[in-house]
Formats: sequence, structure tokens, C-alpha cells
Amino acid sequence: MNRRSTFGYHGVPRWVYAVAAVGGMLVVLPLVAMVAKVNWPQFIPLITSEPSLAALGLSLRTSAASTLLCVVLGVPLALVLARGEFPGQRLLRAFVLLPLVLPPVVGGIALLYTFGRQGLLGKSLEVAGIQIAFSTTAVILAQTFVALPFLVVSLEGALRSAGNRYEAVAATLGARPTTVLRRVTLPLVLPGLASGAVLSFARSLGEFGATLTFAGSLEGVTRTLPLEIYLQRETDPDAAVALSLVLVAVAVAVVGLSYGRRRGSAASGGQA
Amino acid sequence: MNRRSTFGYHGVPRWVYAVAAVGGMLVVLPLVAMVAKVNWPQFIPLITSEPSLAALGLSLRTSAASTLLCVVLGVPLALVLARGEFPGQRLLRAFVLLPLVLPPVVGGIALLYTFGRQGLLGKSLEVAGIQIAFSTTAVILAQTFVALPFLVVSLEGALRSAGNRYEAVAATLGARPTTVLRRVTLPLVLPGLASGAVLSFARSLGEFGATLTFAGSLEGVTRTLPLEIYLQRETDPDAAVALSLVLVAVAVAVVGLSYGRRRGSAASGGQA
Amino acid sequence: MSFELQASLHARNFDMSLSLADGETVAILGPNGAGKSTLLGVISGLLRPDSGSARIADKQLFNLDDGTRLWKAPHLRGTALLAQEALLFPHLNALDNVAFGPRSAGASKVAARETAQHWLAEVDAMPLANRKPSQLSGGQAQRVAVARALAAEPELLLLDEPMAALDIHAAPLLRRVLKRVLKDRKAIIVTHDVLDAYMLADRVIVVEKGRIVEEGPTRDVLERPRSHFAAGLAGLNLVTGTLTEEGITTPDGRVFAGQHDSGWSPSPGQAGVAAFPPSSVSVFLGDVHGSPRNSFPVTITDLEPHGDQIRVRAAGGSAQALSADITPAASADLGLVPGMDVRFVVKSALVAVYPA
Amino acid sequence: MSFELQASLHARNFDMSLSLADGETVAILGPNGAGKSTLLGVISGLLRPDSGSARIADKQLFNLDDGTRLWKAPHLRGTALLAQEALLFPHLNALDNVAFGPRSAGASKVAARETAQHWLAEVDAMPLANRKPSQLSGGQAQRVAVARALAAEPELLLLDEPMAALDIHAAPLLRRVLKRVLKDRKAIIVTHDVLDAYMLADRVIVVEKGRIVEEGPTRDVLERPRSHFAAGLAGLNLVTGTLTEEGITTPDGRVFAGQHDSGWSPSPGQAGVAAFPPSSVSVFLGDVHGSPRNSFPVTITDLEPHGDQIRVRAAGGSAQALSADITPAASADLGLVPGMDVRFVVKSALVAVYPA
Amino acid sequence: ASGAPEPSNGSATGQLSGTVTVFAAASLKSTFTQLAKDFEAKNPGTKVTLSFAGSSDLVTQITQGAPADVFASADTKSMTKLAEAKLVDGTATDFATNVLEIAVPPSNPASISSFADLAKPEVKVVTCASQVPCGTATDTVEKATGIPLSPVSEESSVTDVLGKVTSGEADAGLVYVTDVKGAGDKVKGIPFPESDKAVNTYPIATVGTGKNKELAAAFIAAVTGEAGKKVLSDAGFGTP
Ligand SMILES: Nc1ncnc2c1ncn2[C@@H]1O[C@H](COP(=O)(O)OP(=O)(O)OP(=O)(O)O)[C@@H](O)[C@H]1O
Ligand SMILES: Nc1ncnc2c1ncn2[C@@H]1O[C@H](COP(=O)(O)OP(=O)(O)OP(=O)(O)O)[C@@H](O)[C@H]1O
Ligand SMILES: [Mg+2]
Ligand SMILES: [Mg+2]
Repeated sequence: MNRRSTFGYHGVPRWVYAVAAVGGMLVVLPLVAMVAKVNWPQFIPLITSEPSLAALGLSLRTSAASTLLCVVLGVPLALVLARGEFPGQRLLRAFVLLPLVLPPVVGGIALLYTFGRQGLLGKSLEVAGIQIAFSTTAVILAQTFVALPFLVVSLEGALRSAGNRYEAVAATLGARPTTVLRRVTLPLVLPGLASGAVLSFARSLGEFGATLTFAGSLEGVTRTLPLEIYLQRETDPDAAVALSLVLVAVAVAVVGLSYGRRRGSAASGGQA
Repeated sequence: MNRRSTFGYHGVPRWVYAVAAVGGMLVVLPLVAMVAKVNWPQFIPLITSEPSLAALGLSLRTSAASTLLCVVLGVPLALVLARGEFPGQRLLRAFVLLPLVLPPVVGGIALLYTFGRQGLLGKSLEVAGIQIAFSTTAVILAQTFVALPFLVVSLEGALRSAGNRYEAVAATLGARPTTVLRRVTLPLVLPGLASGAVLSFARSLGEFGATLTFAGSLEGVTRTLPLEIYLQRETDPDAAVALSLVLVAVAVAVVGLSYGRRRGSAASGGQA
Repeated sequence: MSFELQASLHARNFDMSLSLADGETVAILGPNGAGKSTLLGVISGLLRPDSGSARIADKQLFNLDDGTRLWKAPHLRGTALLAQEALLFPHLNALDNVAFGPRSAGASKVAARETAQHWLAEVDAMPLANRKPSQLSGGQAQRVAVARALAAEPELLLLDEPMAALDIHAAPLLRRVLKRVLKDRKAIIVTHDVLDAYMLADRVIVVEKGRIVEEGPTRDVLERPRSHFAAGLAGLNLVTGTLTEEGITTPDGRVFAGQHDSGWSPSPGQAGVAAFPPSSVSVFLGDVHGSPRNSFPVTITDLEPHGDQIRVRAAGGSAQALSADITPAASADLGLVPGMDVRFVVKSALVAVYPA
Repeated sequence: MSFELQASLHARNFDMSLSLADGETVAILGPNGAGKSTLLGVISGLLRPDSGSARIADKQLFNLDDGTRLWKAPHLRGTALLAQEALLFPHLNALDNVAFGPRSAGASKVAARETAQHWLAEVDAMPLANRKPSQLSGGQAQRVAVARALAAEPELLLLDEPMAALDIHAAPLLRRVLKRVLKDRKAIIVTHDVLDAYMLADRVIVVEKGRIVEEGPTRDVLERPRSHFAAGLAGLNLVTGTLTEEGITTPDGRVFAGQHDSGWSPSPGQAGVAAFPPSSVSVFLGDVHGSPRNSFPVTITDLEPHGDQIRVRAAGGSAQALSADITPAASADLGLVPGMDVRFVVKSALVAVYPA
Repeated sequence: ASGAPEPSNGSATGQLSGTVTVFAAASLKSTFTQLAKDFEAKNPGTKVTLSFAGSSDLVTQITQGAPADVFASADTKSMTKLAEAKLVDGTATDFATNVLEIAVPPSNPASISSFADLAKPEVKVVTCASQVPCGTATDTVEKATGIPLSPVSEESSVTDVLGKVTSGEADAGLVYVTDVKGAGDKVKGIPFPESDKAVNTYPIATVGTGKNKELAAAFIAAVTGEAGKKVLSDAGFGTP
């Protein structure tokens, strides 16, 4: 109870708002410009054309799958990074964050060298009859590769700021580490996990370079919405812009929701 | 003093480490695979060829410039988002985060529609004698566009977890908001700002799609390292892999340093 | 009057008005959540009430009445705030922390440092000048924070439980420092400790549930408390009722005989209280007939050591909690245990009766 | 012996060994940073010492000596920890918080809830069962936390200043609950409040700078303190020196006459202490010649109200702080102010002298 | 997970079925989409799956195991690379040619009318980088005409060149005739005679690792057949 701040002081100097407005413009204006360029009368037919719908459907399915994979792999990674102590932790963190800053095309090349037919694992996988490259699996893998850092970073932050005091108490009450994880840690960082998952989903949705290189561009199999946009640009820039707008809309909705939800629950879970 | 936890409980179940290892592999293996593919005897000549060096130099210069721009615009944005309260705040946050999840090519198109010769602002700029397209300025703008969210997200998180108690005290001591910002807020969140800046730098360094679409690709002017890699891939995949590795090395170094430094200062500034 | 405030904030069920004379120090006492910190927040400008106004001398701090929306920002108010945690800026050493206020007011670096040194010396913290906050103990940090607040030359100093986080050794030192620096200064100190009120304050204000329930000179309030909270702090039993010539009558018809102030008599039906120290209460088993006229059946709820005495806590029929202090020997003789029904007997000569 | 521990942790300059009998409750007293929380951390397994061992009955908690590296994880120790903050899981209601321990031990949901209800009732918190922690007051939360710790059926209960964050109204209620539940339970309670030690503990241990400086039955330690910290808590003046037939001689050659225990005489050169309450000290101006044999020149450092007395704090020549309680009238007559040189006179009949 | 590799149960009469996966250069997108639709219509029970990317990307993908049956390249170099990797069945067939054309925004702000106009210093011209096929062609033309260009950008694909022109960013760009045609009224094409110094040839071939060789051969036949030629020339391609 004592932790709660009695005050809500906000002393942001006024000129900061002015500069922030410039910064905001830098991001918002391009989107406005894009909206202005959309060929509205053709908008609906464009985005409901068969290839567009196939691409959107594929994008949603693969993004959902890769988000799941991100949660499954990212939660342990974030836990290990936030709570564990082991040699090479700093290096692991740098590596996990790498896909954030790697040009996706390079990421795609690297994935190809790993899971491709002549890749590090690919050879053994091929012997086992598993082909990953250029399948929907490859799309999911590429998306997971680029989206994983978003989940790990969000969740590690949430874990660190939640601290380990509740976990320590739970342990002295007799809870095994797995029980602590399930009944204390995860419920406490749920908002952070949710927003991490949502960001991962959005990033998966927008993934382009690594998918193109690693998964190819086959309608219904590997041609996700961003690839469809890229291809449309070859022949019909209008269609590309219209489709981009769909992507932007989904992304804004998803990111907006995520951050909205996070702040809401932060307020009610204030005791933490 | 009471805030400091007396305990260092780390109750991570062992199986979590196993799953985390799988997750870590997903990221580390592709890099290993890439390293394995490098044509080592030719490595040095490849990366020291004239176009490669030109591209690397340009990348470093533009990334430094865009990082500066990110700091100048991103600090106010983060402040406004973390401390301010105004209608549309949630929407602004969603928009600022958008470049994180937008396919960069789409971002490039949007920038073109804004700052291009026939764009929203471009027309007025052209009248004023300012030409952005095909210039190094365009590269910097594209990089700033994609890198800004990294700075804003890092810093907003740091600002929120630092809380506003020190700021409130400073205000009652007679410090104007600008003084509070300069002498209290910024020094307190310096680690967050530093790691945000470093992430921005790394993201700028890796930026490809938006630059290609918006700025073009001319050696020494707009062809940054990722563009050079993309181009090399057409003719000489070995060279592309070697250059990618340079990029990866720079990114790992930069991210590793950033997070290392952040944790170090978090420990020493524990009282906050 | 030098400082005046009237403010209400519905979201926190807060509505108080108070004023301070020049050089006066007021202690605010009250249970958790009573609105003490909220009051300081409103004064310092960190919290905006729904309505009300405040001023220091001629300077209006805020005025949200009569359609005006005057709201001075915290840094223009001259009301430095010192809270339970010192909140020293962790990136500055003690000296620069103290110099922060003068620097913010526009003093040069050198001048600000000089002022800071003066104030550090004032709180006996000169040797700490070059230490970072992380190298200070709680008590040291709190003294530096006092110096920092004073160096800002506030017209009104606000202290929110400044000693609550300190141990029994550090607290007296800070109290001594505060006693010195608050002497001729307008200050409001929130505290849970009656010692602070005695030593530091000219006047105390008792708040409960966002309202002022009692106020007056420290001694008056603590020696003749009118609220249960103040009586608890002063270690007195308090019984409320209606004043009579003899003493007071409680709502359930029980009569408490006691001493009125000499030369004063109540108007009929006037509300009053009877206050008496636990040491004036004797404990008996069974019925008694003796000179003390005040005798009540109660049930023991608790026995606690209290210095070299045993404090017997009990609940009376009117559900009012009373305590008695008796010797351990007497307690053992009577075989007292919680849950036992006994009789509390108070000599009426030791009961003070006065209007509520 | 039912619980035994010996541990040292160099990084915190910590080295203690202690043991608890079955059903015994021990209070740990000591200044900030003395290592009290560190001790509980080592016992509960949240903090790993460099060396040492501990066991509860036959169960070894850890053994880092003799090349063995036995280290039981916290959840296998049966040592529930309750700290200053209740730390109720914010996403569970009170009932589920209490049911957490039984659930973790493998009980079914229904069985765990039943156990939880039992313990909630035990701490008078049944009506709060369905509230979320954010809807509880500090005292309520702390009571639920006690129930939660007990529901885990710990073999050893660790309490780290469980009442420090509560106000004067909530603390007695919790103290009463603790008194009941700690009765026949092994428990270690860290506290800053001598009342807790009196009411809850069979034995107290005083720690300073990571070491145990004094231990013994509560009354013995607090009535005949040997450390300055314990004397401060008990409100006694303490002077250390060498025992003589008459009393003790301080290192600077001053003689304190006092009463030895009857039938006991010191061996020459044995270290000892003289303890006496502030109320046994009188204050005089100038030289005195009277029956009391203990008379010292001191300088007044402070005057504080203390109940209905004035407590005069002063520093003696041997730099030992002493206090005297006198009436306000006497204080006014003598015109005492801080900085004044006066004489403290103690009747030797009121000075207890015993070995250190 | 790729197109179902049902064995074609085609008899001698050539009853075709199953799925054929065609990897085609990005510049063939609209024509091959049309050709695939026609092919499916003519051969019920068959399905043509198309994958478009830059020719050299496609080569990399196929060598890395992408499930292609047919590869249609925008230059002979890529096809040679695939052949060197022993992934081409038999020999490749050239099925179309393409030549460069100047693309300008519809308003033609720099008033370009000839290749020589591109060399004017105030003209912002965008070309392909020499690493990609269209860039190689540009180099050839430059050499043949003796007019060196100083482009403001050397893009890595025709699409990027076209993008700069359609957005009005560049005054002119060197792209293929087919790109100009495909862009409709968003750009204006200005043919120049020197373009025939650099004729780009499009070869097509069955991929060695392909699963449905019969169907692949049938699709190639359809592309090189009369109907195919019509679709291609409608789009501006020349015949080899
Ligand atoms: N940030 C907040 N938002 C909403 N209500 C709050 C907030 N902080 C405090 N309150 C409420 O306002 C009322 C007054 O709180 P305040 O902090 O002023 O009490 P206090 O007297 O300072 O208590 P304490 O002795 O615990 O410090 C309480 O009912 C509390 O629940
Ligand atoms: N996380 C930590 N890392 C390093 N040293 C610590 C840490 N926490 C406490 N210490 C140090 O260990 C010593 C003992 O601290 P501990 O918290 O056990 O004291 P304590 O007796 O509980 O004090 P308090 O009364 O303030 O709670 C102190 O010197 C303290 O500075
Ligand atoms: Mg408060
Ligand atoms: Mg402690």
C-alpha cells in the first residue's frame, strides 16, 4: 500500500511537446500521405481480390503460429535472461536481440544456410524426410526468427520490473519452481507477456525480407501479405498501397490494443 | 535504502533452461551456419574492396546521424508518452510503434509519398529549394523513421520505471520543468537512453527496404552496407555473406555493449 | 494569517481548511489513509483539488473557486517537500543535492555550493558532502534531505513523516536537527509520533477520513484529547457522552464522574468527553463498593507488558476500549487472562471532564 | 535442540550461530543493517552463505562445510517467511492467497480452500476472504499474510518486522493474533519494538554488525541489558567498565556505585555494566554533597517531553550518553537548556551492577 | 507442405493432372499469371502454382531445394548458373526477348526524347545497377552509344527503377519495354533505336529435381506455343 504514489506530478516542459509533435509528424505524415494516395473507389475490389485474400489469410495463420512459437520459446528465454545467472548471459542477450537489427534478407540467408537443403541442419532433416525451406513451415520459422526478440525484450522488462519478491515468498511457502512460475510469475507479468505477444504478432505480420529469401513466394503456401504487396508493386502500385494500408490498419489495431491493455492492467495491479 | 532487496532468489525451473536453449539455438544456429559458409581466405579482400568500404563508411555516417535525430525527436516523444496526459496518447503510441511492424518497403513508399518530389511535403520543400530524394539526407530520414520506435520504447520504459517521485521533489525545490528535465529526469534515465540510442543505431545500420525504396542506391551517396549486400548477392553470394557477417559483428558488438552497460549502471544506481 | 488553505478533492473524500501564522509549525496527526499526504500534495502543487484556494501571504498558490482557474506550478510555490524517503537525487553527491534548490533559483555554481555547505553544516552533515546517496545511511540521507529542502529557502516547509523510516538511534538526531531549523519557520509536519508533535509543533491538527477532527495547541490536544485517535496517541482512555454537573453520561446511560475545570459548568446536553490515564484505573474481580464512584464491568481483551507495568486492555459494555495499568504482582494475584470479566474502577478525582 | 544454524557470509560481514528449542519463539533485535534480514534469508534459503550448516530436527537445510555442498531449495525447507510488506499475490484473493501453501504441497483445490478458511478464521480475517489484496488495508493484508504463512504449516516461521508498516491501531490487533499463533511454534521474529519482544518472544537475541552481541530470556536481556542497543530499547542508561566490590569503574577511572546481586561478588578485573533508569537520575547545578555517591558533570544535549516528564539527554565526560527524567517544574526551575553544564546524580541503590 | 506431388496418372494420350510449380522472374508476373490461367482452363485437373522473384533469387532458392518444376529466367546468366548446378533437364528454350526503353512520368517534365537527352546534367535518371540483368543491358547500350550516363541511383531491380519514375522522383529511368507497358498510363515510354544493341533473352527450362516433369513439359510447350507467344507479345515481349 505504501508503494502507491499519492501524487500524479507531470512536469513536462511545454517545448518538449513541440519537439515531440515534430517527431510524431515524422511518423504520422507518411501514413497520411499513403492514405491520401489510395485509390478509394477501387479499394474494396483490390483488397478482396482472390490473391489478396489468400495472402491475408496465410499471413494471419502463419503469424498466429509464429506468435505461439515465440511464446513457447520466448518465455523461457526471457526468464533465463531476467532471473538466471550464467556465463555468457550477456552474449545470449545480444544474440537474441540480433534479429531486431539484422537486415531481414541477411536473416533469410542465414536461415537458408541452416534449414536449407544444404544447410547445417537441413541435410540431417532431409535425411529424416523433413523439408523446411519453401514451405509454410519456413514462413513460420522466418517470422519467429524476426519476432522472437520483441517478446523476449517486452517480457524480460516486465520480469525485471516485477522483481522477484513475490517469487521468493512463494518459494518459502513451499511452491516448487515450476509452481512458482505457473501460479505467481506468469500471472504477475501477464500484461507484459500479452503486449510482447501482440508485438510479435504484428512483427510477424509485417515480415518480408527473410520470408522472401528463406520461404520463397508461392501463392497460398508462402506468399504472405507483404510479399503480395511487393509483387503487386511490379504491376500495380495502387494495389500495393491499398494492401499496405490493410497491413497498417491491422498493425495499428493490434499495437494500440496491446499498449492500451497493458496500461490498464498496470493501474489495477498497482500493488505489484 | 529499504527498497533494496536483501535477497537474490532465482527460482528458474530447470526445464525452462532446456526450452530456452532451443529458443537460443533458433537464433544462434543461423549465425553459426552463416559463419561456416564464409569463404575465409577471401574474407579480407572481399570486405576491404572499395565499394564495400564505401558502403560501410556511408552506413556508419548515416547511422550516426539518424541516431542523433532519433535522440532529438525521440526523447520528447518518450517524455510526452510516459509523463503527459492528453487525448490521443494511445493512438500516438500506436503510430510511433508502427515502423517496428511495418514492412520497410511499405515504409519507404510512405516516405516517398511524403518527402518525394510530388509528395505531401516534398512539393513545398522543392519550392524552398530543398531536394531530399536520392540524397544522403533521404537515407538518414529512412533510417530515422525505422529506428525511432526503438529509442522511444526503451526510453518510455525507463521513464515509467524510474517513476516521477524525484521529479516531484525537484519541482518543490523550485526547479522549472526544463531544469527538472535536464538535471533530474535525463540523468536518471541515462542508461535507458543509452541503450535506446544504441538499439536505434543498430537498427539504422541494418535498414534496407525503406532506404532502397525511398533513397535509391548510388555508391558513396545512398548505397549503404545492406544495399551493397543485396546487390552483391546477385553476382557474388560469397561477398554478400562476408559483408553480412561484418554487419552482424557490428550489431552484436553494439547491442552487447548497450545491454551490458545498462545492467551495470542499473546495479550501481540501485537506490532509484 | 500567513498561510491559508481551503480545498476539497472528492475522489479522495478530502475536504480541509487550515491556516498557519508566521513562524508557526503545525503537526498533522491521523490514521493511515486519513489524507495527510494528500493535504501536502495539494499545498505543494503536486495534486490538484477540485475546488478551493490557498495563499502564502499575498501570493495566491491556487484559486479554483469563483470560476477562476489559477494554478501555480509546484516550482513557483516555495513549498519544499520532504517525505519519508529522502529521495536524494542518486546521481548527485550530498553537496550537489543540497545545491540543487539554489541552482534552480538561478544561483551560480559557486554560490550554490556555498549555500549548500552552510545548510549541510546546519544539519551536522558537512563530512558527508562528497558522498553519493547510495553511501549514506537512512538517517544521514534524511538529514541531507532536510538541508536540501532548507537550501531552497521555502516559505513553507512540508514534512511527510520524515522520521518514519529511521531506526531508534537515527530518529532523535534528526528530531534535534528539525527542532533547531523549524524554530522560526512556517512548517507542516505529518507524523505518527506524538513526540514529534510535542517537540516540533506549536499546534496539532488531527485528521480522520479527509476531515479535520480536532486542532489546537499541542499540549491542549494531547493532554485533553477530544478524538479517539488523539487519545490513543496520548495514551489516555477516552469516553464520549453528554456533559452533566457530575461528569458525563455515555449514550448507553452510564455515568462517568470526573473533574470539570474549576469555575466552569456545562450547558445542559452539551457534548463532552472524559479522559483518564490507564494508571488511574484499578482492576477488581466481582462487585466493589468503595469511594471511587466510577466502576464498570468489562471483558479483558489483552494483556501487554508496558514498561514495568502490565497494561490490561478491555472492552466495556458500550464497546469502548479502555485500558488499565497495574503491577505484574497485582495481575498475577488476580489471575488475569484475556476473556475474563472484571471490573474497572476509576477514581473520579483522576478523570478530566471537558467539552468535546 | 530442534533448530540449529551456523553460517557466515563475508560479503555482508555476517557470522552468526543460533539454535531454537521446540516451540520456542526468539526475537532478533538490532540496528539497521545489523544482518537481521540476512539471517532470515540464510535460513529460508533465499540467500546462500559462504559456509556453515543448518538443520531442523533431522532435516539438514544446508551444509556447506567439510567439502559437502548440500543446499536445499527454499520450497523444501518448511520455513515460511513473512516480511514488513505483506506481499500478498495481487492476482489472487485473500482466500486463494492463504490456500497457496496447501495447494503447493499438493492439496486439492477444495481441501486447500478449507485449510485456508481455517487459518483465515484463526487470524480474524474470514470476512476478507473474497477481497483482492488491493482492497485490504495494511493491517488486514498483514493478517492475511500471517494466515498464508501458517497455512503452509512451516516447521519454523520467520517474521521480518511484520508490524513495522502498520499504524498504531492496526499493530496491536496483529500482535494479539501473533501472540496466539506463535504460542507453541518455532518462530524467529525480527523487530524494532521491545513490546514485540516482551509479548511474543521467549528469548531475545541482539545483533550488531553481523554478530550476536547478547542473548537470553526476554526479561533478563531487557531488564539487565549488556549492550547499548538493548539498553536503549529498554529505556535504561548503561555504563560499561570493570566490576569492583562497590560497583564498576569506567575506563576513564570514574566509579559507579551500585547494587550487585545478593550473595555474589566479582572476580577482579571482570567486565561489567551498570544500568539505571532515567527516572533514578537527578539533575543539579554546581557541586553537590549528599547521600548519593554517583555524581558526574555532563553537558545537556537535548530536552524532550517524555510522558508527563522531561527527558534530559546529556553526554558525560566518558562520551557515554545518559538521560534523566525530571518534572517540567524542576526543569523550569533549573532553567535547563541544551549546551548547559550540569551534574547528574544517581542514587546507588537504584543502580544495578552485573557482569557484561 | 508444397503443392501435392501426386504422380501424374497421365496415359499415352496425355491426360494431364496434378500440380506444376513455376518459378518465374518477377517481370513475367502478369503474363505468366495469364498463361497459367489459360493452361488450367485448357487442362482441367491441373494446377499451376507460380512463384515470382528476381531471377538470381530464384536460382538460389532452387539450389537450396525449393520445389520448382519449371524455371523461367529473365536472363541467360541465371539459367546458366542453374545449369552449372546440374538442375536443368535437357536444354533451356528461349521464349521471349525484351529490350530497354526510356520511361518518363506522363508529363515528361525533363522533355526527354532520345537516349542522348538522358546524359544532360539536369536530368535525374535512374538505372539498374550493373550487377542485375537490366543493368548489364544498360551498360551495353552506354558502351554502344558512347554516351555515359551519370544516374542519381543505380537500383537493384527494374521495379525499383519504375517505382522512382512513377512516383515522379526521377525524370527518367531505363527499364524494359514490358515494364512500361505493364505500368499503363503511369509512365510514358520513349523507345530509342540503340536499345537493340542489348536484347535480353528469356530462357525457360524444366528443373531437374522437379516432381511432375510431364506437366512441366506441357506448361513449357504452352508458353512457347502460339497462344503463349500471343500473350507475351501483347505484353510487349519480342520473339527470339
Ligand atoms: N494515487 C491515488 N489514487 C487514488 N486514491 C489515492 C491515491 N493515493 C491515496 N489515495 C487515497 O486517498 C486517501 C488519502 O490518502 P493519503 O495518502 O493522503 O493518506 P495518508 O494520511 O497520507 O496515509 P498514510 O498515513 O498511510 O501515509 C486514501 O483513502 C487513499 O486510499
Ligand atoms: N542486496 C544486498 N547486496 C549486498 N549487501 C547487502 C544487500 N542487502 C543488504 N546488504 C548489506 O548486508 C548487511 C545486512 O543487511 P540486512 O538487510 O540483513 O540488515 P537488517 O538488519 O535487516 O537491517 P534493517 O533493520 O534495515 O532491515 C548490511 O550491511 C547491508 O548493507
Ligand atoms: Mg501519507
Ligand atoms: Mg531487514
